[in-house]
Amino acid sequence: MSRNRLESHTGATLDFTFNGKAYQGIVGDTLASALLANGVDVVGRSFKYARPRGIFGHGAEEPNAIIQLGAGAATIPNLKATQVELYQGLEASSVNGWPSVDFDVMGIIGAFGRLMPPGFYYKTFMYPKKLWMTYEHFIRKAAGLGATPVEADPDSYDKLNQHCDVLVVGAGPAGLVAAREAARTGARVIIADEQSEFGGSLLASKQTIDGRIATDWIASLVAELAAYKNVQLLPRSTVFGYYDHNFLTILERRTDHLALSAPSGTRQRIHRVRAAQVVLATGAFERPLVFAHNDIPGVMLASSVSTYVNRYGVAPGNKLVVFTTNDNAYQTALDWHQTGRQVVAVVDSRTNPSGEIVDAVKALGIEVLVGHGLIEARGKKRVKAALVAPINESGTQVVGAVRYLDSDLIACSGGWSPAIHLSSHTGAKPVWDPNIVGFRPGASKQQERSAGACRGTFDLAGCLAEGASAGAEAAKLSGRGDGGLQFPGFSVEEYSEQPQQALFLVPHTQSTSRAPSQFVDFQLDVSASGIELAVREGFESVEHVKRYTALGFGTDQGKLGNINGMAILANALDQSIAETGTTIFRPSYTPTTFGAIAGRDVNHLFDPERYTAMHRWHQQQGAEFEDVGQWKRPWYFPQSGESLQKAVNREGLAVRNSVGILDASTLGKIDIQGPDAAEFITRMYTNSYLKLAPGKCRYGVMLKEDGMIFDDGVCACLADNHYLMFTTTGGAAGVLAWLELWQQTEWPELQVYFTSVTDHWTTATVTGPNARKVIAKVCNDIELSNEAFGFMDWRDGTVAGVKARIFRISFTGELSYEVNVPAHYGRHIWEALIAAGEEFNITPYGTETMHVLRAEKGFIIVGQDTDGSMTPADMNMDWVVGKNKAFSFIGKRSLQRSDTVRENRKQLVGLKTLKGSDVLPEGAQVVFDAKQKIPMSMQGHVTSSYYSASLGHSIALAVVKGGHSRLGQVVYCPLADGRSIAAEIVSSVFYDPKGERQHV
Amino acid sequence: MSNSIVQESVLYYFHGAFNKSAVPGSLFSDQTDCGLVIKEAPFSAHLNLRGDAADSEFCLAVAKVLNLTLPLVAGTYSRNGNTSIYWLGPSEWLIVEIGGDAAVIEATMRKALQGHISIVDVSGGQTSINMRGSAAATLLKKSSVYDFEAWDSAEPTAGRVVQTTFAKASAVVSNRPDGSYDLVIRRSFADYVAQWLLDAGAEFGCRVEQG
Amino acid sequence: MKKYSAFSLLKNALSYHENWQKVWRSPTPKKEYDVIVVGGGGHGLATAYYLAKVHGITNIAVIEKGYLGGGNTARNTTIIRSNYLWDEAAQLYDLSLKLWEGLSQELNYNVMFSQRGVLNLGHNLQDMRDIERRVNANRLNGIDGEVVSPQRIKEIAPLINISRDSRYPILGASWQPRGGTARHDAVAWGYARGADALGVDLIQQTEVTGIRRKDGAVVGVETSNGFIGARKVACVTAGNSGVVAAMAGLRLPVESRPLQALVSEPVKPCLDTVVMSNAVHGYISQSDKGDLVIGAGVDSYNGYGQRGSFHVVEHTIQAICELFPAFSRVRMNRQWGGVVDTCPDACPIISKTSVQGLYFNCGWGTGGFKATPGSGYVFADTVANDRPHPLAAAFNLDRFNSGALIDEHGAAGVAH
Amino acid sequence: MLLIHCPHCREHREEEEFSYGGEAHIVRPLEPEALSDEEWGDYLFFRTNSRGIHHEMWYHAVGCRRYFNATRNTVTYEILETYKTGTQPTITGASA
Ligand SMILES: Cc1cc2nc3c(=O)[nH]c(=O)nc-3n(C[C@H](O)[C@H](O)[C@H](O)COP(=O)(O)OP(=O)(O)OC[C@H]3O[C@@H](n4cnc5c(N)ncnc54)[C@H](O)[C@@H]3O)c2cc1C
Ligand SMILES: NC(=O)c1ccc[n+]([C@@H]2O[C@H](COP(=O)([O-])OP(=O)(O)OC[C@H]3O[C@@H](n4cnc5c(N)ncnc54)[C@H](O)[C@@H]3O)[C@@H](O)[C@H]2O)c1
Ligand SMILES: Cc1cc2nc3c(=O)[nH]c(=O)nc-3n(C[C@H](O)[C@H](O)[C@H](O)COP(=O)(O)O)c2cc1C
Ligand SMILES: [Zn+2]
Repeated sequence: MSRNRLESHTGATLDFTFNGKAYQGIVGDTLASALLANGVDVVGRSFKYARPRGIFGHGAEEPNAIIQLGAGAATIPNLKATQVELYQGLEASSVNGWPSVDFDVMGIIGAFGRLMPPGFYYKTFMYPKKLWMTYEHFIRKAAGLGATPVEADPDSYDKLNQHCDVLVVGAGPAGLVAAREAARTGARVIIADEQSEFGGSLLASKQTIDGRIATDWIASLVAELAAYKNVQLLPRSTVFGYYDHNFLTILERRTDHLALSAPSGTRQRIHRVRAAQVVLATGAFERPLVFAHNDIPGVMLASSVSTYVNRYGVAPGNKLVVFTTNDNAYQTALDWHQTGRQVVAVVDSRTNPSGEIVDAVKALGIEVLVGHGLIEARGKKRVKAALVAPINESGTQVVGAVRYLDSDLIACSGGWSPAIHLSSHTGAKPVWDPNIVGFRPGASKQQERSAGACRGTFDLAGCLAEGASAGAEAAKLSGRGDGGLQFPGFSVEEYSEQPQQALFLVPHTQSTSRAPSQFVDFQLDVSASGIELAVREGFESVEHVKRYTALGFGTDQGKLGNINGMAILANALDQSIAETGTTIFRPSYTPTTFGAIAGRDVNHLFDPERYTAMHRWHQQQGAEFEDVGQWKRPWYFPQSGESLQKAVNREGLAVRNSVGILDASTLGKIDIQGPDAAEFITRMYTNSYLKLAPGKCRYGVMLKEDGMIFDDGVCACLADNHYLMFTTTGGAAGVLAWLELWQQTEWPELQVYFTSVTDHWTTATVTGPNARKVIAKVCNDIELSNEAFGFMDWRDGTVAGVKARIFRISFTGELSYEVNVPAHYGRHIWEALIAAGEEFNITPYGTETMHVLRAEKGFIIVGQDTDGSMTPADMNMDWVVGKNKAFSFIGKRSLQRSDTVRENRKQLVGLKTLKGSDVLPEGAQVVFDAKQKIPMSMQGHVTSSYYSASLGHSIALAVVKGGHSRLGQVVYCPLADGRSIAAEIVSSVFYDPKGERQHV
Repeated sequence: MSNSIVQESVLYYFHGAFNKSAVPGSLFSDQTDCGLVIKEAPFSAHLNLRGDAADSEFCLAVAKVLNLTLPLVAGTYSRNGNTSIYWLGPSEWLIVEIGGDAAVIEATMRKALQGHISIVDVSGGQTSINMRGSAAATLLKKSSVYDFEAWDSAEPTAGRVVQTTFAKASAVVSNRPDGSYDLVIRRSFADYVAQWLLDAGAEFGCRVEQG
Repeated sequence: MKKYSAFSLLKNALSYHENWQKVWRSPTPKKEYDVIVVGGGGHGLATAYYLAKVHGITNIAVIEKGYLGGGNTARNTTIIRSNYLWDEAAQLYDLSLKLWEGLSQELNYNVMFSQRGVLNLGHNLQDMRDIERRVNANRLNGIDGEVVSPQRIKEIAPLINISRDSRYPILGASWQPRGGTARHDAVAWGYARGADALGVDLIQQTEVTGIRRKDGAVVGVETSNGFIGARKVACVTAGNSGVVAAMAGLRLPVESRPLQALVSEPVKPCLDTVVMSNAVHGYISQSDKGDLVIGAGVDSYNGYGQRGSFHVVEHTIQAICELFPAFSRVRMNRQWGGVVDTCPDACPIISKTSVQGLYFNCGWGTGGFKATPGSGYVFADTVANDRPHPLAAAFNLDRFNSGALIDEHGAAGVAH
Repeated sequence: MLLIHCPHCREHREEEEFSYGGEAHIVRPLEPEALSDEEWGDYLFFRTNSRGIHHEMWYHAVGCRRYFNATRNTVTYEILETYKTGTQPTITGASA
């Protein structure tokens, strides 16, 4: 039996290690209770001064016992030992302390703590200037608590979107009865609690409710709730954020109590809850007292000592001194007394405590020192003594002789701070209540109410009553029940309590700046003197003090330290706590695993991969793919070890000399119908569609209202009042929303409907001089001659037995047929075309070759040759802008602004390197004078650049200032490697300048 | 040149991958007590219909052609045998006829309907899958932000439909009287959705049936 | 102003830190000032500092409705770089970067400017084209930077995932070694202390509620504590610029949007640089305390609530887990939001207005922290001389009428 | 995380289904060519950006694909009403 385990408490044993040493705990233990049972005092070192620290609390509030769980890929940094459930084989270690927590060299630095007041780093390390990065290197060495894994997470996580009528946060007495009242109305209820079991603080209580011992009462209530179909019980579930419109997030730990890594299924799950009504029943945190060296292991919260005794059967010491400002902590003396260990004394700051419970303690013969303060703890790695002294009534001065109390455990209680975190997340402003000496939740900003200790109601009967009516009220407001209570009354035995004293900084015989450190925020070593120093330096706002001292910045987010810190600040500023105010609580209530927030949307599910109907064919051919938006498009089709360049040369030549085939299915396609369709389309494009006849297609450019090119594509007239618009692959969704926007919000009088058909059609582009011959082999119901089916026409017909629509449009400058069939036939048509083209060595090509071929023709790619600052004129595409359109199409007016009509704008030109084998890098900058000094005067940049196998030299498109009037001039591209490539400005059309080949 | 015309369903490759050697067995068990059974509908006609809901002639004409009433209440659908018509928006509906021929439907509709309407064959671009089993409702909670439970509290026989998010894609989800759900999903996202479903269903046992 | 140094620290330690001087005064406002700077964020404080320091104008007040540096200055992910695409922006940000390089000494306040370098990742071919273009432009503008390979990225940030099998594999990055981070609070406090020492009145917890004009010229501001006269009013109110402009009957081409950030619990040093990815939407660095500082994309809607939507955070964390799969088991400690003033061309407005004596410096959107020194410097010059500083000229309000926008959207890595 | 009532779907739906459409009730000038650069610039870029009551467009992108308007408080994010395009808000800055 471990030395601090009470004999009354038994259970199956579990083996675990801490810092490499083997220990045993009991089923139901947390790591903290097991460590305490084994008498482990020092569990970590503090962040700044590396002071030895022990377990201080028993739950979410724990500032000191931060541990690293396990090792390897599944290791978890920074868990609070008080929240880690023990399992067989658990391995944990301290996060700080080198070579060990018991002997930490950094501790030596702690001795120089006085050289490190708040903000010391702002005041030093500045000279000499160049040494800062070296200083920083060493400062950073001290950074961090635990260590992140260095491998990918072996576990998975998921999410549930939940909707409920009433969400109850916290399953203490208040939450449980709230859930019951709501449940019986038929409301959809979720009740979540961070702990492993429901019951909240009652789990550690010996009280009785309705004649039953607390734990039995909980068990039957939980069983009752579990029987409701409309109730979800979520233990081990932290409500970590309360967002707008009653949206709350819950982290459910599904397997963390079983093993380091999930034995099966998902490790953690986030519930994304939209609740009609919320009941917050999150309890309260006991507040530590700030006295000198209050951080020595063996100083704990009084309620924590009681919890370890009552719930875990662990007595974390032998000789207890209780230090309190209120009645409540007397219970700890009673609980301790029951273990048979010694209560040295109860030190009460109040001059005349007179409650029933005080008498009960006195009746046991325990010494009660009233009007006293515990002003300092002594000891190094464990409390050895408590220094107590009489203090004045207001608690500001030591007024008598100091007495040493021999002890190894100090349980302190400075009152209770309601857990108002979630209410604060909503923006509700906490209200200081001197009666409870704490902040209550502010007026609700959302559909929520608080009940129980989190509302400042500390008696059990009160908690139960409030919980019940909160549950009924929430249900009623969500539309269930009449608000009446099924269980209006509870009979509870409890001591009536006398008022507590507001004491935030325990006086010492020395002034705060000279006394041994009185810690406020343990994790970050923020002391009372640090806060006073911040004020002395002129930081008056509570937010400044937080940021200057780091108060509340830790992984406990100041659950214990904040109120004391603010009170000390208020005192230093000589103003009230209410005037001083609080800092803001924000999510996460307790830290939340990134992996859980990411959920299943990681790895291959990070973002949808969109495939065309031919995708598997491309894969089988060994295609390399390019990401275009969410689509996977074949980039090139390497044959046996071909490089990109080799493959592209081969693919391009095939198109120029015979025939190639491209999967163009990803292009956006929008079906447009209605009597005003032509008018509408004409308003959206720069050119006119009013006279486009059925059977015909036209290329158009779309501008945003600022006059800049936004998308382009072909639009075909399918029938009267019926059009099919093609968009770029990346632009599809945006263009559809754009059309809808204008039709719905600006011109609802125009009768036109839009429907996306991107996914419906599969498009195979057959292009090259032999294209017609290929099509002719699979299609015999369309007259394919150039006269009957000319360039920019489309026809319906049958291709390889499938009803198809063929467009004679070309992005290569060659004779082209774009064959469209419903996607179920996509692979069929593709394979049929490949088979038909076999005799012509039909060559599948990818996006890279497509880019080369169109660049040879000077066709632009929106987004590559344009960047949101280019007009059609800049692109040398004035021909696409209708000059005589009646309606001022979208973007037209902007083309007349002084900057858009300016000369010397960047304009699209071709660049031909003087040495044809030089290929300009895309993104190279263009200058007129290569010899100038840096900064150079940049005149434009290369937007597209390739080696053209069919031309035998490199080609490039670029935008150059005033480029259209600079044909023939030589410009330079200075490269990173020091070379400067010279190129001549030429027409952007390199191949077949007259455009004859697509018309054959 | 092949003379057999092969049609590939949207989930063709997904079905193809549905062999036990290629993927973890637990996902594809033959066991009958799977929490989730997914089945793709056979080739069907899917048409997008637009028109003025306030035009009673239009509504009547649609009803007559399809032999079922055009749902005018947001979020509802009507079904008659193999044909369903789903409300997608105030002037937009989705017509699905299992095994139907879209060209035929489109032609008859065009003949029957007057005025400003639009009817578009989208059959190639989407598919309908049915999701049944005890975990189906949970699967929806995992995948979509919509409150499907709210449907249960409404009239039990009401056919409900919603177009909403489905993981990082979208779906048209409707309920069936047998408690299962139909999902209409887009072709290019289908592999993603299928992988998502398998992944999400793994914990309940998950079976895929061919339609 | 007493100088800070290791020596002063030691000296004060010996007297138990009981004798430190106030960093700034808490003055009662005068009746009238030569210049009132509205907004005590980093930019406003820097403006006041340079007005006093460079232009000798010391009859200045900075009026801040909350606490100094409590706006976006308190909320940003502190990324500093100058590798902007367009000449105008690059020159402005690089002036800033040069000022950062000597700022701790200039202010005698360690702003912990850490030149640990910035990576802007590229995940597709167009990203890489944009990166090439930007890095080339930077180089020719005299700004450091290079295009680096995935292998080099892995050397710089060993925990990053450069697998080709990722959903959006990393194809390369731009790398600016001079970029990095700085301690945001210290920047505000350092400028505040410096300005105060030069005689600037820092007036906190006082909200400007009106801008009083006479004959088309500004004469002062109404505040929650009464009227204060001024010959010139310089507004540097970031997310609230639209509200302040409305006080003078003006509208601005800015919209205020929530932008969110979060920190993990502190972990041992594991990321020694700044990593940004526009394509997957996330950016990350590690603070000197050890927490991972992570920023999200801007929320889509207008908002003044200093908070945003959870799904934006989810999306960002997904991106971070994609880039750094090892961080999946690290935990989020705190999240928050700021209100950023976004401009249509993602570039700031540093401008005179149609009201004589009224100036605006705003529109820094998601990325103005890095510009704090340069912004203050050129704005002070603009206000002092009533004409745009040469580097500010391109950022005038008139560009929205003429169409001469400086569109940084086109350039990958525009945000932050 | 907003919960937005779509006036067409007649339900409250989650923010993820919508995309924001910017300030509402900005009417495109009938004769853009008649405007000065200033007037046109004003239409293009200058917004009220109000702090408080704000009328704005939302697109039910993953739903009924309809644009509609909302009156939202940009500080509290409370949505006071949603209403169909082409209709006027009942709550305005003046009335609130
Ligand atoms: C989450 C987030 C991440 C960011 N990350 C980066 C980054 O990594 N790198 C980067 O360079 N930038 C980043 N930014 C942007 C950067 O924070 C801002 O551009 C910059 O801090 C703006 O500084 P400022 O001084 O202009 O504004 P602020 O610091 O916001 O100061 C404006 C001040 O004006 C005050 N004010 C407003 N109205 C009034 C009034 N009526 N009367 C009196 N006072 C008033 C406000 O209270 C505020 O203090 C980020 C922003 C956010 C929100
Ligand atoms: N006598 C005193 O001074 C005093 C003071 C405080 C409390 N108490 C006693 O404590 C009890 C208070 O009851 P109660 O029901 O109000 O609170 P409780 O402390 O019993 O229960 C609160 C529960 O909420 C959980 N919780 C808190 N935040 C959470 C979150 N974000 N997500 C999930 N779970 C969360 C906690 O884990 C806890 O189990 C009463 O018995 C009361 O008498 C007494
Ligand atoms: C770079 C940076 C690092 C931060 N690190 C921490 C931290 O370690 N712990 C913490 O609690 N908050 C941290 N914060 C967040 C602040 O606590 C605070 O949330 C933020 O400044 C916004 O202010 P507000 O929450 O008071 O509105 C950090 C903020 C920034 C900008
Ligand atoms: Zn809708």
